Amino acid sequence: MHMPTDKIVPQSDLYSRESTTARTPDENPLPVRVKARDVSVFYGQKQALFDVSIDVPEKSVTAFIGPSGCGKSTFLRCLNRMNDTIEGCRVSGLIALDGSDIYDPSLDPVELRARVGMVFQKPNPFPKSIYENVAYGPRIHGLARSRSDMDAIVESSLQKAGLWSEVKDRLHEAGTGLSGGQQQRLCIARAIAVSPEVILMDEPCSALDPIATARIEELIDELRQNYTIVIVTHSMQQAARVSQRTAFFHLGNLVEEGPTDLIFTSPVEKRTQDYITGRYG
Amino acid sequence: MHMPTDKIVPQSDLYSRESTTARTPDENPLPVRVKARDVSVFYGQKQALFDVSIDVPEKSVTAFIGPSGCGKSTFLRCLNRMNDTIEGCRVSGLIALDGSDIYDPSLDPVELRARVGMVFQKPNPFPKSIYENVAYGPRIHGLARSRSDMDAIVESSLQKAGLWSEVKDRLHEAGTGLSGGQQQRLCIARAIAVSPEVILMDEPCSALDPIATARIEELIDELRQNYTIVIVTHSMQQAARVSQRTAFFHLGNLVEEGPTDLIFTSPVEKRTQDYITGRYG
Amino acid sequence: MAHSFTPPSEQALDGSAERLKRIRAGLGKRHARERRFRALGIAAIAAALGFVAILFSMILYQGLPAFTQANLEVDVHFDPAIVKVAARPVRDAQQSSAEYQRALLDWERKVTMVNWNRVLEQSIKAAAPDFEIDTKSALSIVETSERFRLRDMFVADPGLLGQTVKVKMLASANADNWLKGNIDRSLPDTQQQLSPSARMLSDRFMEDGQMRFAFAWHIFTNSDSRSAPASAGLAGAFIGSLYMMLVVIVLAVPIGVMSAVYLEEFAPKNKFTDFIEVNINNLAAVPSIVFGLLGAAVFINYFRLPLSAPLVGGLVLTLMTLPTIIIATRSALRAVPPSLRQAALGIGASKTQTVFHHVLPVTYPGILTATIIGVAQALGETAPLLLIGMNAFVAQIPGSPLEPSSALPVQIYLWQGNENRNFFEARTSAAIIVLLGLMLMLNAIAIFLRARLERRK
Amino acid sequence: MNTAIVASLLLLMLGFAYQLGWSRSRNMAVSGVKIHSRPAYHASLVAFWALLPALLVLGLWALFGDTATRTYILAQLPTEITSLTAADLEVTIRRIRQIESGFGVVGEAQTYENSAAQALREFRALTFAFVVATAAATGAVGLFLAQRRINPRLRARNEIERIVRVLLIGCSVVAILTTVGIVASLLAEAFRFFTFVSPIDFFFGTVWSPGFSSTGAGASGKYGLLPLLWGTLMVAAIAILVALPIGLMTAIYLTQYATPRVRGIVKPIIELLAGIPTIVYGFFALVTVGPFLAGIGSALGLDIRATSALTAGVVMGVMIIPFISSLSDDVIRQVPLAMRDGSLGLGATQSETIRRVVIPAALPGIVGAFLLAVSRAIGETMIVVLAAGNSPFLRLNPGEPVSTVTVTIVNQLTGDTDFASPQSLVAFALGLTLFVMTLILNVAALFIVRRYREQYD
Amino acid sequence: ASLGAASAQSRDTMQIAGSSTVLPFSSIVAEEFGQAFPEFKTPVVGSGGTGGGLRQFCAGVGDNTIDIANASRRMKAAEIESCNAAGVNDIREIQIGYDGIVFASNASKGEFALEPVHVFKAIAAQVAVDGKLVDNPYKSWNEIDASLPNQPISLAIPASNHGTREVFQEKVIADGAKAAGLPELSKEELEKVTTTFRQDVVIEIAGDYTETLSRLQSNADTIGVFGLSFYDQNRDTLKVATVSGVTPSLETVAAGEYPVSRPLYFYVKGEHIGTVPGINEFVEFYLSEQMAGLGGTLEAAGLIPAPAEETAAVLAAFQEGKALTVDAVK
Ligand SMILES: Nc1ncnc2c1ncn2[C@@H]1O[C@H](COP(=O)(O)OP(=O)(O)OP(=O)(O)O)[C@@H](O)[C@H]1O
Ligand SMILES: Nc1ncnc2c1ncn2[C@@H]1O[C@H](COP(=O)(O)OP(=O)(O)OP(=O)(O)O)[C@@H](O)[C@H]1O
Ligand SMILES: [Mg+2]
Ligand SMILES: [Mg+2]
Ligand SMILES: O=P([O-])([O-])[O-]
Repeated sequence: MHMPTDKIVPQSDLYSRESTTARTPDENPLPVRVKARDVSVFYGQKQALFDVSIDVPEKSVTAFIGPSGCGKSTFLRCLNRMNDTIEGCRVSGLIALDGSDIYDPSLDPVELRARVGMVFQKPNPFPKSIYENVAYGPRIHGLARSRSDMDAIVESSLQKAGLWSEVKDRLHEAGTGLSGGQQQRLCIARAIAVSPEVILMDEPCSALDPIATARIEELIDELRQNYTIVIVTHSMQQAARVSQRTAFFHLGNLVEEGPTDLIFTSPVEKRTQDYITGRYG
Repeated sequence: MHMPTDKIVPQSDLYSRESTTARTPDENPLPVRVKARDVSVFYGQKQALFDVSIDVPEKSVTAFIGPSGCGKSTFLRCLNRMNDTIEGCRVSGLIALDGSDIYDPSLDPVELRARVGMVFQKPNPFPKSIYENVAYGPRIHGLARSRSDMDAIVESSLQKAGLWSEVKDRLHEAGTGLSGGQQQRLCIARAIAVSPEVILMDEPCSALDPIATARIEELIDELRQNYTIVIVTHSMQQAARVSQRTAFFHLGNLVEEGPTDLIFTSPVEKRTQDYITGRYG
Repeated sequence: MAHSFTPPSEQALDGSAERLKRIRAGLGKRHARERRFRALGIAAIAAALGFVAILFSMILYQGLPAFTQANLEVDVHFDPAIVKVAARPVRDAQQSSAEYQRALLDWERKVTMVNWNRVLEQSIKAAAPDFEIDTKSALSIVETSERFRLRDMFVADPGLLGQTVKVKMLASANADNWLKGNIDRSLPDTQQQLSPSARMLSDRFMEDGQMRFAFAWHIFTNSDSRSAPASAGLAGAFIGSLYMMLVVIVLAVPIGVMSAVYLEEFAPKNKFTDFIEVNINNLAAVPSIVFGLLGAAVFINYFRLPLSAPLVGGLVLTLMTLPTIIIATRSALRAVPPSLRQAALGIGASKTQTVFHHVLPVTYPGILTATIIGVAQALGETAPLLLIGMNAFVAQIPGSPLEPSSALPVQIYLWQGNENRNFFEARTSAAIIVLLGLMLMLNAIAIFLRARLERRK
Repeated sequence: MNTAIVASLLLLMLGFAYQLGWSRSRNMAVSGVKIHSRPAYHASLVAFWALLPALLVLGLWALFGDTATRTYILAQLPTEITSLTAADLEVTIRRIRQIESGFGVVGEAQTYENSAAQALREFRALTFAFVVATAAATGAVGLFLAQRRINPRLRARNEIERIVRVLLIGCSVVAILTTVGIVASLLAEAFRFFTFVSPIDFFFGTVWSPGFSSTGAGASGKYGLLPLLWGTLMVAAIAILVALPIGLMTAIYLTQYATPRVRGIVKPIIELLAGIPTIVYGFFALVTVGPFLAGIGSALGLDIRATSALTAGVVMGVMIIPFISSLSDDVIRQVPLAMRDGSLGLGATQSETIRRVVIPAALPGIVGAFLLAVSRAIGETMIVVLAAGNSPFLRLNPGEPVSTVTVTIVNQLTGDTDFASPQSLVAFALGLTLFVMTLILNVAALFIVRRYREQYD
Repeated sequence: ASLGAASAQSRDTMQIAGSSTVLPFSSIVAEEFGQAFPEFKTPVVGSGGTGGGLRQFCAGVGDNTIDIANASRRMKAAEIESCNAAGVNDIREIQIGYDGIVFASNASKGEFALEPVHVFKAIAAQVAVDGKLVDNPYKSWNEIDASLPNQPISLAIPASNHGTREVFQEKVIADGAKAAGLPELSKEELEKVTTTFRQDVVIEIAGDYTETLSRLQSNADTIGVFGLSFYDQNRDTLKVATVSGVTPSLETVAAGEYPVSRPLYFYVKGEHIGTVPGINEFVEFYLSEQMAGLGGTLEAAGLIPAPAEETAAVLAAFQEGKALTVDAVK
């Protein structure tokens, strides 16, 4: 197994390099927000991701699909450096947000995570009130000047997450007392409250019932007006329903990436084809 | 919520009652081995299964599919009374194996479980040697007269589980040292060793990689020559690949049941249709 | 299209029928073994519960009688013929405060010098006018400390001179033993502690109601006493224990929680943290007596902290309690779902913020319980305290953690070794009841708080 | 007094620095510049940098001030005094310090002593003023430099977090310091002991008879460890024989059979046993269990003493029951449910599942619990002090009294022995032996439990 | 290394530590002293045994060292030397009275009229039979002397960590050995014979007298060695033996008739007089008629008072400021 060097491509090459992933053609390219080149990830000695290169376009939903253990979550976590918090995890290659390397030592990962928000598989509200759940991010980042400022942020975030009408009378009750779907929307509101530029979602509906799932999917569709969204899902149906672009991972490789409709109808790669038609998984 | 009475249908009615589940037509009925009528299951106050009636035919694979939490595992565990070991779980209705009620107080669940074997989602070999893992069942039931008898049972079980060639030189090494797929086959061998009549499998491949999965699927196909098999899976593809009959569960109800090819191509119920085409799940 | 039930074919049954027969043959024995095993489990539990029951009932049985003690109520005449002291000094104008204090102290000394035993003796004799009794025997009925009570009464109110007041006096330990039957009543005079006349008089007082058993409140308000064993109490030891607990709480909780936080949340996995971990686990099991040796060598000999001081006891117990708190806090931290940490990190909280804003608050119930249990353990510890001089005789209630004091378990140890066995055997059990009561209370508080905190989540 | 002055000064500085830092960074934030860290972090950082140098200065003085003072006193003394022997010089310095502190000395103070004391008094006042001034000055410098650093890009939060982390590490190091303290204090005194008695005689001697101090036979006493070790192991073995079956079966029944209700009632009651102070067990053994066992013994025609290895062992066993039961309870419940289901699914009865699958799977954990219980039994003191009979002989009969290492430590340190003699120093050698024994047991237990844990994660 | 020095600027509670035999007496005096002298705090009386007490006493002069050490034996030259080395030069010795050591059996058992030689023959590992050393053959007391009861030999003696053991050794065993008709022995041999006891009949008690008492209760045949005051408090369960025909009592011990007794002491640190308040008063109070005198409080608690003249001499020496020197104890 070859050992990773932290930077295998000099900075200057980043924009000159094209993503080499097999891709289905794309007619109307949107501006790129996140650019990854040759990203490899190691857990201790074990390599979980192999030279992944991808461009994530602005104000759209990009879905990562693939069989279990193929590295979807791992790659997603690279995008806001949540991998830093995992013991023994090393990342090589380059990832840039708006053109600047997010693994640059001068960049504070805490600041990065305020710009790239994250929503997790299982809804994980803090064991605090609904208000405090949403207000926490703005508070630690010093985003609100005053009490009323904060109230405004909380309200607008909850509104954007489509939760306001359901909780406005009980903002000071515990966030953990909500139903699963509401909790997940609360987590989305919490992420929105720090006005991130990108929102990462790792299987956000897998713990929810079909009705709550539908509600979240609608919400994602609305959010993409304002945010760049990356979503990991194990359900091809969901990817088809919510995303504009889809990336298919397999055994740590990004096999293919392109507009969702094309990926599902005419993939370039045989493996993608097999997966989509249920040969495995 | 209505409280269950343990027997809502008198014993005499069992054979006269038809399963009322919506079902796609079946042309070549096989003899029925397990018959369930109006089975409801409660976890404490919560009802997890509602009046499930089904017939499981001999020497074939019956798959239970449905979204997460719909009660597939719960129903499977009713078939060998593994639910008895769960605190606060109550079963009502009737389940018969070869025509005799398995919930009859005179029936010993220990004996029943020797006749209805079980393989679990995560391979769970005992922390003993491979040999001891397989010999465990025959030993506690006193099935082997002699040492050589036991050796024969172990060998034939491992052979049937397609593991013999891989482990015959290290029978006395720990079973936990095998790979995931091998462990699962060891668990199958362990179940076969007591020569059960029915084998229940609860998502036996969900912890395995695609190659190991394929290996187990092959094995299931072989086993159905001799055993009646019921398998729970969350993958419709898997159900399609291995089973002859499929039962679709939703929210604790058995929605529809019938020959696999028919269920997947022309289901009777709208919910089945929706699920299969990816409207939810 | 219906499935009809067809029994499996005959041939198919053959093998399996044979197999079933074998299984069935073994079932009886197997179920019998199952029942035996289960009975063993029940027996074990019964044994354990039996021990609890025996222990508690024995101690209650032995200790409860000690909570009542005989009291003698008699008329005390402050006879001017015995109490011969000048009037209490009054402060005159030119006198400085210090001079006045001096004069007052002199007067008090004179009051102390009064032969109060004579007053006691007269009162006792007056209570049974027709009874012949010698001075020594008469005085042996009441506790020797009662003479200081009369003095204190007089100092507080010199107007008592010449007056007669009813005073309830504590019977002596020997009289109490006699009246309770703690000493064999049939023994000959030579083996009795009280003289025959004193015994008869005590009985007589008991009959005519001047002597009565009453609840011994002084167990809770007095310190230990050697010269007046009947008046010995637990207050000093209790306060000493309280100070030690305070020290433990103030030091062990923050240090313990902080090191747990470091080890669980921040520390990289390396040889050094591994070493700390092994070290802490080991410390949790180091015998308490070794901590006593440490305390004697480090705090007493090296740092020259005072002997018998609750502060030193508290420090030793802190070191003992630390590992308990660290281990419990760590397991509480480990139980916090990673999703909570991810949630905070995911919106840009730093590691420190994540831990202190979200993770730690969730573990409060666990930390609290661990603290209370650790403190309760420390409260009951005896052996190390013996090595740092906490087994001193202290007649005063300590005013600060630096003043000498005893501790509850040490007091129990001292009392169980007291030479007046007849009296102190019950008294020791009484002290144990108090200590156990305290323990149970602490545990109940832990359970209660835990339940409340967890409900709030 | 002085401490109060210094403390309030420090507090004042802290408050001022915080306020300064806060208002400066706040102004920046209000003026619309995007600042990296929130004002509270800047403020804390300034406060920290102001406090640290001041504390350092004070700390240095606390460390070296005494030496400096001593040097100063020496400089004040006439040469004929300074040329005295070290011991006499020490006495003189002590006297001067006492005169200075107002504690006073016995006998006439010499003129040179008085003048030295006077000089010392001035020196103290001066140095105190100087130290406080230096502390304040360095604090001010720190404050000034720190507040100058405030700018929008300063990563104040990161710095504060680094400081917090250092603090956390500091707390974790306390555990190590404790171990170091234990080892150091035991080693030093144990070495002194081994200058009197050869380690071979100590570790392999079969006679424990330390002699007594005043006849001068002290050094020729016999310090054989083996009788004590034998007693220790015998008591521990009896305790384990009582506790292991009961504790293990209790844990098995409660985890595998009991309904949550029964478990909820029985478990806390059994754990009560763990909360009872050992002195209480000791007393219980002495007054209840001992006589009871002796009674049984005489009924059976066996010679069982009231205070014996058996009495202490049985009672200690009762004490250890909850220890074994809750540790085993934990490890049994850590055995994955899948393991149990696997066995039940094959048609095993519950007891077969427990005996053949659950217990073997939990065995390493149970062995770990067992080892920890052994180490606890070995280190237990008070029960043995009261109930084992203190008889340091190699005897086979458990009905006879024995002595243990822990008890001997207490006896040798609280007895009448000469303090610099091997009689009392031996306690430290014993303590060291005990520490090493329990260390080995604990590390073995840890090792086994860890290996076990790796299997299932 | 002097945290304590800074914290305890001036101490106003007298601190006493030492012998567990003297502890009850000093505790009683301390308590009464606190009552009688409201201007002083009640002294604290620590335990720790004679050796432990002297160790603290000799740690030096100053706030964090004790003022008075109780001792159930006289201070030894080595201890005085180390005291002096630490700056404690003004050691004042106070002898407070005597302690009687008695043999007592379970009250239900027969009378014992012991002689030291009986005790020696009962417990020595080797005794003389026909002028030759042999292993001790005696099983019951009446085999040693027909006047003693027919009762199995069993004796609970204080272990070597107790000062009492020393007295037992010197006043009983050494005397008994002289009368036991031993053959001519070298000094070493003699020491061996007088310090080696039979394990099967001797119970060494390292704990306190309560433990001895519980031995007697569980095995009624055992004879225990007690302090006189302990025996006195438990007369209901104990029966005392005469030694050399004398019944132990306050009178016989004070008169010097009862052989097994020892003087009790405490030592005052002269350097602390005048700095820790109340030391002079305490010593005077201790030695006063109403405390240590005949018929005084301590007598009731089991101390055997010294004759009045002796006490007066001790007090006078104290007030003169006479310090104990190494020569005095040699
Ligand atoms: N913390 C970790 N330490 C070691 N290996 C890990 C860790 N996290 C993930 N892996 C491994 O990395 C590979 C990719 O994992 P990842 O979680 O990214 O897969 P995934 O595509 O998200 O799968 P799923 O659909 O199951 O969530 C897997 O083989 C997994 O076992
Ligand atoms: N031990 C239990 N106690 C209480 N409720 C339970 C228990 N086991 C299952 N349930 C509930 O019963 C319902 C059916 O669960 P079951 O495990 O049978 O679902 P499933 O179809 O197997 O789902 P999955 O695909 O996730 O395994 C669920 O709502 C579940 O929460
Ligand atoms: Mg994932
Ligand atoms: Mg399931
Ligand atoms: O404590 P002792 O009296 O035996 O020295």
